[in-house]
Amino acid sequence: MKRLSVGSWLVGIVALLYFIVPLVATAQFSFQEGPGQPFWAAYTSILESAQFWQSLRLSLGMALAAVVIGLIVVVPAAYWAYLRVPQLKPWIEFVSILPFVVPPIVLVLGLVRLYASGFGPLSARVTMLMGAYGVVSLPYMFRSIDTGLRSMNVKALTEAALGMGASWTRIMFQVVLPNIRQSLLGGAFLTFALIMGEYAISSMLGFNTFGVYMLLTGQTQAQGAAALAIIAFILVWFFVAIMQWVSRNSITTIGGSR
Amino acid sequence: MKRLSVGSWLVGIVALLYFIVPLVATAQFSFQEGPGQPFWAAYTSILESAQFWQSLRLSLGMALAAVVIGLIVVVPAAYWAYLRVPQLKPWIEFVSILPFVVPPIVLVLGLVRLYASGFGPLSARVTMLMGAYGVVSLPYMFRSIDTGLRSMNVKALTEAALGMGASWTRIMFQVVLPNIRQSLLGGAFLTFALIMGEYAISSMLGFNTFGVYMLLTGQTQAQGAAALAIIAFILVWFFVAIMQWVSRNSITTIGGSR
Amino acid sequence: MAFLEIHQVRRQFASQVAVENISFTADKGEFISLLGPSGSGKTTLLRIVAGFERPDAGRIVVDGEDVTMMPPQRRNMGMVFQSYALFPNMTAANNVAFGLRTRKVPNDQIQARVRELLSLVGLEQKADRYPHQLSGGEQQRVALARALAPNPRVLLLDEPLSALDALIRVNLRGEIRRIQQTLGITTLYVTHDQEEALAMSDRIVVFNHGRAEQIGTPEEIYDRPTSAFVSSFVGAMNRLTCQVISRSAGTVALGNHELQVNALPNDVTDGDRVELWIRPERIRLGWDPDDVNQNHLQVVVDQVMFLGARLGIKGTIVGGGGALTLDVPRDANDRGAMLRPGASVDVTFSRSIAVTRASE
Amino acid sequence: MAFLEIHQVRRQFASQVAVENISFTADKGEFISLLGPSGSGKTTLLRIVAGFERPDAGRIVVDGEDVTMMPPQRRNMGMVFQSYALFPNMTAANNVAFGLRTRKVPNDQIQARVRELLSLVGLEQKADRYPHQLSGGEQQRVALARALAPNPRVLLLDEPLSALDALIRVNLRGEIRRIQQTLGITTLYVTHDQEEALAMSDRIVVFNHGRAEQIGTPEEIYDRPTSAFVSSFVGAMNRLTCQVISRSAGTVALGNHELQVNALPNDVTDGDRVELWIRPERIRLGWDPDDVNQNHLQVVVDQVMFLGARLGIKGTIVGGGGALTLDVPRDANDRGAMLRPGASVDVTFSRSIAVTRASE
Repeated sequence: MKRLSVGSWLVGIVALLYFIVPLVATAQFSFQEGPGQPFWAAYTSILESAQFWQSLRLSLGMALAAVVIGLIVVVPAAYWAYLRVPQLKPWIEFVSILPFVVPPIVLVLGLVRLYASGFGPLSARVTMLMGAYGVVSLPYMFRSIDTGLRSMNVKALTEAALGMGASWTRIMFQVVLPNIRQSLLGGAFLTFALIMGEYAISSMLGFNTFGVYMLLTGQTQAQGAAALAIIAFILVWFFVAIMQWVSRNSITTIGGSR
Repeated sequence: MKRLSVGSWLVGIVALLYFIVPLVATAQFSFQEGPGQPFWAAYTSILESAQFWQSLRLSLGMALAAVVIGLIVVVPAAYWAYLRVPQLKPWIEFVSILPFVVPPIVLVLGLVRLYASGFGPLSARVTMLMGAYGVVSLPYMFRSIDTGLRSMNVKALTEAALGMGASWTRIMFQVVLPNIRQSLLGGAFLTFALIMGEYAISSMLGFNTFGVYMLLTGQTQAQGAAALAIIAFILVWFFVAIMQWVSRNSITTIGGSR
Repeated sequence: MAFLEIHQVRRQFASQVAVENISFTADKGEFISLLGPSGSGKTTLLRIVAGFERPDAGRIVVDGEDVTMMPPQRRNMGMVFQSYALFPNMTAANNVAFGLRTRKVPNDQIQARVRELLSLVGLEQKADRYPHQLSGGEQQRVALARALAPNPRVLLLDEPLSALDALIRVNLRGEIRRIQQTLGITTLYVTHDQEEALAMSDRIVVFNHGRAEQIGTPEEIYDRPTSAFVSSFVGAMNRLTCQVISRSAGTVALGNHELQVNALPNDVTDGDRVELWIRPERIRLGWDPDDVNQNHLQVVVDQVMFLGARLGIKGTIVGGGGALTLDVPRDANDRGAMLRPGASVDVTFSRSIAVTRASE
Repeated sequence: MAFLEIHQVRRQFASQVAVENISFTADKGEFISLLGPSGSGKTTLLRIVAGFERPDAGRIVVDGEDVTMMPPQRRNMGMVFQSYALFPNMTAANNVAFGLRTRKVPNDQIQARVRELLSLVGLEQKADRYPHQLSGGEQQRVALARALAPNPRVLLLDEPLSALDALIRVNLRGEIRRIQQTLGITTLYVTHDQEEALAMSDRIVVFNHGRAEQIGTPEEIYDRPTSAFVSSFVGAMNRLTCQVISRSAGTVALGNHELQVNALPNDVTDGDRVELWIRPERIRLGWDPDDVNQNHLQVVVDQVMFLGARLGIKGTIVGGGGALTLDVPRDANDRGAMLRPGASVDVTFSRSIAVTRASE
């Protein structure tokens, strides 16, 4: 450990201010109501709106679906790539940043064209939204899991378990998952935050997600939008806390101990 | 090297299809013009529009500015953190993911509130947009540079250079930058792609960036939007190629050889 | 009868042959080291025995059963890794219990067996520690206990000591050998450390470029290396290039010197170039002109290295012939040998040293 | 006069003292090893000398000049790192030239000096290779040439060999020592390998928990260790716990045995517990009942380790007294010693062994 210099504190403070000041400014603005109104008026009007709850439910559902898809698809894929085909890794990394490179709009337009021709259940708009979110959240999920796997010596641990006669299920639940828990949480958290704030894709597909609702409110009532932003911020952290708590209690039990 | 199994090829193909099919579908759609029109009609109408060039110029400028800011601010900060205060690293990592956590809308609302009160040149709308882009691109820039620094044994190389009497400028230009070139390019690339496709922040701040133009076109003329998406895709890769070429010729010369 | 048989095993990665037609057998309870530099194929062979790699050709037979195509889960072999590979989310006791749980052993038996093995490796006090709370040596002991817990048919160790400090390495190698002999378990031990291989093994397989260059007891490998590679990789070796003067008289020229050797290879003729192989500790200080069974050289000392019990000397042969390394007892100087840089000393070595054709 | 002086240097990290009041001096051209286990403060002290860390107290003086507060850029010291720390974007030649370029040496002089140093480390053929095209040993040679190129006042090496294979390690340590003696450069060498320290050094500073436990020549450290830590860290050591029977007669009890020792510590009285320190190679096989200067014990052999030139024996003393490690010549068995597990052998050791108070 080194002693912290004045300079290092300075950087930390500046960086935090950079993010906290806008947050505080937004919060402060959300409490500035017209005369004769209580200062929390912007909040009550939002919390009483049916649209708010509807959009929230939709986005929460989508976020949950994306996290689950990530867990079911990305974890085994990344694990398997680490274990068996390390030379595929550069390719997978390339694929995982494609959502940054191919603008989401291209993706959505392509999806609309493709599925409009009718692929049965795949052409349902909800499926399209879910698919698009799955793609958009892929890089975050993949990168987090990649970090987790990289720090855990996947190959040797797997081989140690195999040598002792463990089944793949046992390896996944007792060896892999418990040891990448932190990274899984990180990935789930980013995915969650991303989808709660997303509005480009959903507005193009004609969905009233939380992000779209936030944008519309912002265009019509300034204080309301600020209040909504604060609510969104709190929500994200709240769900993160829940996930953290759930995972600590469940995976730990599955994994034996620690 | 292991032999590639059939399964691993399958995964690679499926993953690529997932991204390439929408791209191809979009491209194909952009060529479907009405009767009596040449198949490239959607492209000519876009390339002849003044709005297209205006928005492109604005976004390109912003992307360039964000990359430059990233280079000037993030590289020294990350380098210095690696060298002197490794215990600050978790904090810096936390700060670097904040833009994912605090939704950009909150950021923009906060910025508008803060700067509307008038901070002189800071309250200029262009400055605000640039600041917002700087914040949004921070995580990508930081993560890329972080990866680069992690793989280069920063501390020992710096100390080796210091022990031989090198100045900090010499260390930065002959030791640090040449060895994180790949990561810098990666970060610049992501930043570039991100800002070329961005439209949420700019539309809230009332700018007609490339992303906004793309969105508006998409709402009015379907083929035009598809053509635009393809143009955007090509543009991003084109600028990446230029950056790659420039950096190979410049940093190499600065760095001595290789 | 052989317990573990390795028949003509071959494994190729892309265009590179990692293991080339290796065959040997191990008796029940035998400790066999696979010794070689990195990239020589020893670890690949171990992984083929463990079932983590498939051979391109050849067979692995354990106790009469062909396991070549059997998945690692069913082979019942214990493996110890260089990186320990303990499960970070489990205590030492749970790590040791892992292989018993997969075999659905009743819980009370597991408890007893875990206690037994942890006490065998001297860690009964640390059963509830997590890997990150243990030192490297302790982690490797737990890994050993974990590998032994399910009573494996064969124990496989992949450079288990190379991540540890010198003192711990020496202690632990003695203990691994002791435990192996107590349990009488057939063992393959991969290492690049020749001293480890010599000290621990019943037999050694020396690997080079995917081939088994020599298979034999430590004494055979050390005293009668069959190739230049083995001679230099296992222990230090002076290799002096000479020219045969007279095959019938057994005389060779080294620089200006004429030396006598008892056993010239059969296929050399007068004028051929040969190499004398002499271990540094086989060269004696001093010279008795009456002893006709010794060759005599004069050496100028370049460097004297104090090695505790011994002195390492590097010198140059007077009158040509190259450099010479000596390993002499600590008290040589007390006996008046005057070992210091620049000094000139007499040395002798027996006529019955090994001589081979010089490799081109 | 001392060329490099280290005065009462102290360095604390948070609540942990890394270096505690260390003082020693080095003459011009002296090679001093800082030897100790990891975390004992040796690297911290080296980094303080290099200027990468500031001491909390104490002074570093080079050639009469106090450099304690001087930034590393101006100290003119050459540093070699465990990780080589070559600049990956430069060829070997450019790496070596780096320190000359920062000093604005004319280009033609740089070329000549680079050639000179690369040939000193035997790499003139590989001047245009990049670090990733060189082996570990070659990279470390380039790093050594780079550190020496600007004619540094002091050469600092931080475990330069610990990332290398055993054979290369032994070769390179000889070469580093040769180059150091050729140039006559004052050198501090950090290592955790006691053999390296013994073989290379003019003097050794043994570190433990941030303190210098002993400072002396390799012979002093090996033959007269002043603490239990030094005795076991540098070379193997048998430490037998005995009870003083009669201080005046010089007799102690080890199990059922009565042993004679020449030099009991001054402050023990009859009945005190003492430790006999005997190096494994000081114990001889066989027993001549007429030699009254030797103590005799019987030992049951537990383990025989073949070490090439020597045999390592672990045994248990018959009649109590604990375990004993022996290091005997290879040909002991040929002389009829019957060294195999279970056999009982006679051993003797001199009465003039070291005896200290037993640590509690």
